[in-house]
Amino acid sequence: MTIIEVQNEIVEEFSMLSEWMDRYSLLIELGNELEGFHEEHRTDQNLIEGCQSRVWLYAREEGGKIYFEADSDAIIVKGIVALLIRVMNGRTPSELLESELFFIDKISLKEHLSPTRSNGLVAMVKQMKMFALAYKTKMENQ
Amino acid sequence: MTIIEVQNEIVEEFSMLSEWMDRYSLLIELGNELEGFHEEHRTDQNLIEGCQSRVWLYAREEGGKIYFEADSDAIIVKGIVALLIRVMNGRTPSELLESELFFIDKISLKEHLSPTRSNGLVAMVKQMKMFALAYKTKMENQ
Amino acid sequence: MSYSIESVRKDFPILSRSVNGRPLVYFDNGATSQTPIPVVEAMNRVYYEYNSNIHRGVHTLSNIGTEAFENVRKQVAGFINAAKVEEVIFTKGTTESINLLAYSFGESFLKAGDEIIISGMEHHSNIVPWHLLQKRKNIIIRVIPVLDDGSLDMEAYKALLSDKTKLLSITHVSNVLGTINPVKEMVELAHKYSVPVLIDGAQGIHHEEVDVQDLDCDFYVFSGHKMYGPTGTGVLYGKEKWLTEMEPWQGGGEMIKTVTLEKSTFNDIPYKFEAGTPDYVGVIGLGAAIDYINGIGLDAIREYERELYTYAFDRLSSISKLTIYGTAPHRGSLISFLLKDIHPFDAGTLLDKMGIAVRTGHHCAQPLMDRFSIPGTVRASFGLYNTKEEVDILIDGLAKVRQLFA
Amino acid sequence: MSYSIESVRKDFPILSRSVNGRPLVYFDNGATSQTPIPVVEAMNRVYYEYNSNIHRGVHTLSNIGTEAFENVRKQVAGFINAAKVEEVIFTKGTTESINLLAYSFGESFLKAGDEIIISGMEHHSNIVPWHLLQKRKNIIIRVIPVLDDGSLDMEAYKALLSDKTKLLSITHVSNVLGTINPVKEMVELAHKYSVPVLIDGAQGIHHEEVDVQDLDCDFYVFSGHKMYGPTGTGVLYGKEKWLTEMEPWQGGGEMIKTVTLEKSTFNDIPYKFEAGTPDYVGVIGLGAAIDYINGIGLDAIREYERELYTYAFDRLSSISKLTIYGTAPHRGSLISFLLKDIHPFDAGTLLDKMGIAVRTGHHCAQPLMDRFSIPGTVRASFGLYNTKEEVDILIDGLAKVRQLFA
Ligand SMILES: Cc1ncc(COP(=O)(O)O)c(C=O)c1O
Ligand SMILES: Cc1ncc(COP(=O)(O)O)c(C=O)c1O
Repeated sequence: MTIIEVQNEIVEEFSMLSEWMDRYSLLIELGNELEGFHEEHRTDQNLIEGCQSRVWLYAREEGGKIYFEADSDAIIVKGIVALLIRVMNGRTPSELLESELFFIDKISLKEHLSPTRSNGLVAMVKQMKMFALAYKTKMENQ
Repeated sequence: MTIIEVQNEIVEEFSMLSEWMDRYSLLIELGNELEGFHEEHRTDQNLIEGCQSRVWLYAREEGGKIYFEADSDAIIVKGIVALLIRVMNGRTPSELLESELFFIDKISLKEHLSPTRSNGLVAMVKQMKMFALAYKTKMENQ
Repeated sequence: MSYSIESVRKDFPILSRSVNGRPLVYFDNGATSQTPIPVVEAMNRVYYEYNSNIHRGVHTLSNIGTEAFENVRKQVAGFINAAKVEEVIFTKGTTESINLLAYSFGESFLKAGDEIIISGMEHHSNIVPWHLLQKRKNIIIRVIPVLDDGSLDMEAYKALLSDKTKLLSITHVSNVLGTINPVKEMVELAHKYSVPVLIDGAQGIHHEEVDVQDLDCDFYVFSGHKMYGPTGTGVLYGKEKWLTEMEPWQGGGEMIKTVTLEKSTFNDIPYKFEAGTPDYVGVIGLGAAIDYINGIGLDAIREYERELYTYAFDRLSSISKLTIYGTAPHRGSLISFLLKDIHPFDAGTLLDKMGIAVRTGHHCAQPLMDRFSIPGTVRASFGLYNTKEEVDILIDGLAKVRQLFA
Repeated sequence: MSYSIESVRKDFPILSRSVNGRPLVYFDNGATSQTPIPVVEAMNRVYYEYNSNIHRGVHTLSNIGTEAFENVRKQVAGFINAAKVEEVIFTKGTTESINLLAYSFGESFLKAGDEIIISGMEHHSNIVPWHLLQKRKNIIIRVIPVLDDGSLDMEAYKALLSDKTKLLSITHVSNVLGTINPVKEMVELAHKYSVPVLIDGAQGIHHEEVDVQDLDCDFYVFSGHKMYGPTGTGVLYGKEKWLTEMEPWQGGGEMIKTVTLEKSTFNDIPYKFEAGTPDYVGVIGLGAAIDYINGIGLDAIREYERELYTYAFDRLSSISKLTIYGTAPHRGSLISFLLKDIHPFDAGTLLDKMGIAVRTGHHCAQPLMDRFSIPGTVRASFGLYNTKEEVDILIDGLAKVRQLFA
């Protein structure tokens, strides 16, 4: 599935949940289920200080694709992190760089990705694209 | 005449002038006519800095009474200074200390004697009373 | 000694708005209080009827404005019972007041090796200015530890005081724990060593009775926007003897006596410390806020808030798996807590969905968070318009949060 | 490229009031401008609809407020064409902006013996902060002389520039003479010596087109209350490279990254320089003022004001025994003058009786008064709402003043 397709899928899943409680319930579930973060990556270097909550993000490249590991101390943030990883994981740098994240808006979570929020998510998305850019440059120079 | 009587006299003189232009005309005239300031008293020590205009005030005691010399660079201020001298000149310290200046208010010049005005007049009245207090103390100690 | 809460709430139009489809429950008064109509209207009147730059103007509007502005100085002096009107300096808030003091007091009275005392429960605004001064002047900062219940370790405080101490700077009421510090006693102790005392009254001024002469504190600072006044206003009260001796901090405008190209000489207090055009409109709004508080009566407000606080504290205490931070014998006005295993950000986010505004995070008191080894708290802080019904909504809201995490 | 003056005047309710029984003629815009309804209402909306402390809040109101506040930063950046939004720092006014800079730039980049250049026509707010710095750091202040017509002695300026020069701080438009300084040219010259330039735009921002990238100035500062915005607001624009390198000035609140009891580390720009709760309501009002100016169009305003200024200048010039101070080729927005043998205080007082508000005195520029050997001037300063009819009233008023002295 493309980045667009995965986003559409998420939008559809959430569209069935008209109540905010159900949407946040799902987010909390997604947050609780998010796995794959290796403790050795919980370093200051991988930390995105969001003031209200903290996000750790680690990226690696394999076979021209980028894979992310992430975690947060706040579960709602972690739920959104899970969605972002589902959309962004295993993509080529170009795919990532060209991507537009519209699903956040469509599932009424836009407020969490406002630059004036202090939960670290905006910085995380920025950081994901930075990784993409870095790997792209690196690959092109090889 | 007592301090009260002189003030009443001034109030009467001004009461005939219903137009502000006439009142200020008279003030300017009084200012222009004010004499008796000796140039040797134009010192920094006798200066009351009013920011917008400057007032010089000199006081001396003779026979238990206090005599004032004063000047200002602004003519309207000088006119009011002239009125104040007319009221306060040649009084005993006790008279000065007990005096209440009501004429300013009654001739609609109150605004010029507000503490937030920066013309030096409030400070001048204060200074006049300070002189009175100083001479009173001095006389009592003699 | 009591007031009609319904009619008071009508003075605050924002209280009848809804948030996320639910009636707003505003429990973020510790961050900023809401502003009643008379305060807003007092400022509108300035703009529409007599706005003009104050001081030194000869024209009518300027004089009306100057008088209104200087009257608020008298009002503030009365409100805190300052001995002299000139002891009231207008600033833009508590933070600026403390920075002014850290600079001017520091320049005039502190040298390398001198000690100042703060506490472990200070707001960043009462820590960072001292760090900056420390860097510039090499002073030493001593810290009164916080006990488990959120009170200050008074024995430790006494032990810290010495001939080297040059200032005690302490919060009146903790913005995280609600602890009301024994400031009068602390001033007394400090004065035995001739140590002047600065009290950060940001959370104290509108909840406690503040009589600076009775407290005998040397400085008391607070913000207008936390006491139902406008943003951008604040006060530094200081004893005349200190203020007259202190170096000015900012230069410009009204604060001078004379300026030549070579040299400036400075005006008397309070003007020496009020450089530039002051926020006279805001200050006039602050005056209206004091009128508003006096209109209801600070005693009545305190009594009402105390009852509300006790109710909230009791109800929150009865929730299982909820820890309250701050249980000192003397406390009030706000409650910090954590739901077990739930990050404060999550709790705050979900409460917001229910229209309940609480503050979460470190509350600009990171050292205190470190002291209790927590990332932050959820804080409900109360104002004169809050009600028990709103507390009930919070309690129900917390139950829903817990349920979502079940 | 023109606007309806009648409808614009309706936006400023104060303009239809009377003073001393006469319709107000407000010619004191250089001290503070009047505030239009949309600006006042924007602030009322904050207080009544979404007031809440900004930044770091998780609840809805706090986010609405934060966004509104940060949008104004973008707006200001757009208004002055800053390269980056972070280059816009909110202060409480021009004076605070300059003091911030004098402190932080001084701490970071200046040492004993370094020279800074100001001019002989500066406002106290651009003199006294440098005197304070001089006292602390032993820097040397060089002064560009003012020529008889009120322009700067550019040859002298060139001669003052040297490798020792570390800063030029210069007013854009003189608040006494109306001189519009050749700031772009001055920046170019300064940059040849790698000297950064601070422009005091208090009298420039709303009359001139200000494009900080085109001017290439390093800092530009101004006040909200002189550009139809609220009191208590101001801006410090600074190039990123300087701001990031500069020490913070005030400590507290938002400006930190981490705080322990031992040490603080600081946030990025702009927050590093915004300690404490900002006057977010005022800032939102400032945004509305920019909207208001843009709504009319700065070009249209300039054109209108230029015509008004020329009219006023011509009419005042034709009065006998009246001296105008400030006749440089490039000038505008305000006119200073003296009636022969009449003290400015007397003139101002009598004009006030006729409802005409002018400013008299030294205009916080004592060195300039000394330069021209005068105690002060009478200053008429214009805003976008003033009219030729009002100028006529002033001219008639001056005739009456003369008559009273005859
Ligand atoms: C040229 C100039 N600089 C600085 C200032 C100071 O501005 P504020 O009082 O708003 O800080 C003024 C205001 O009079 C001014 O005209
Ligand atoms: C105890 C305390 N001190 C200082 C401050 C800072 O106040 P302001 O942001 O109004 O300057 C606050 C506000 O949060 C506070 O609670």
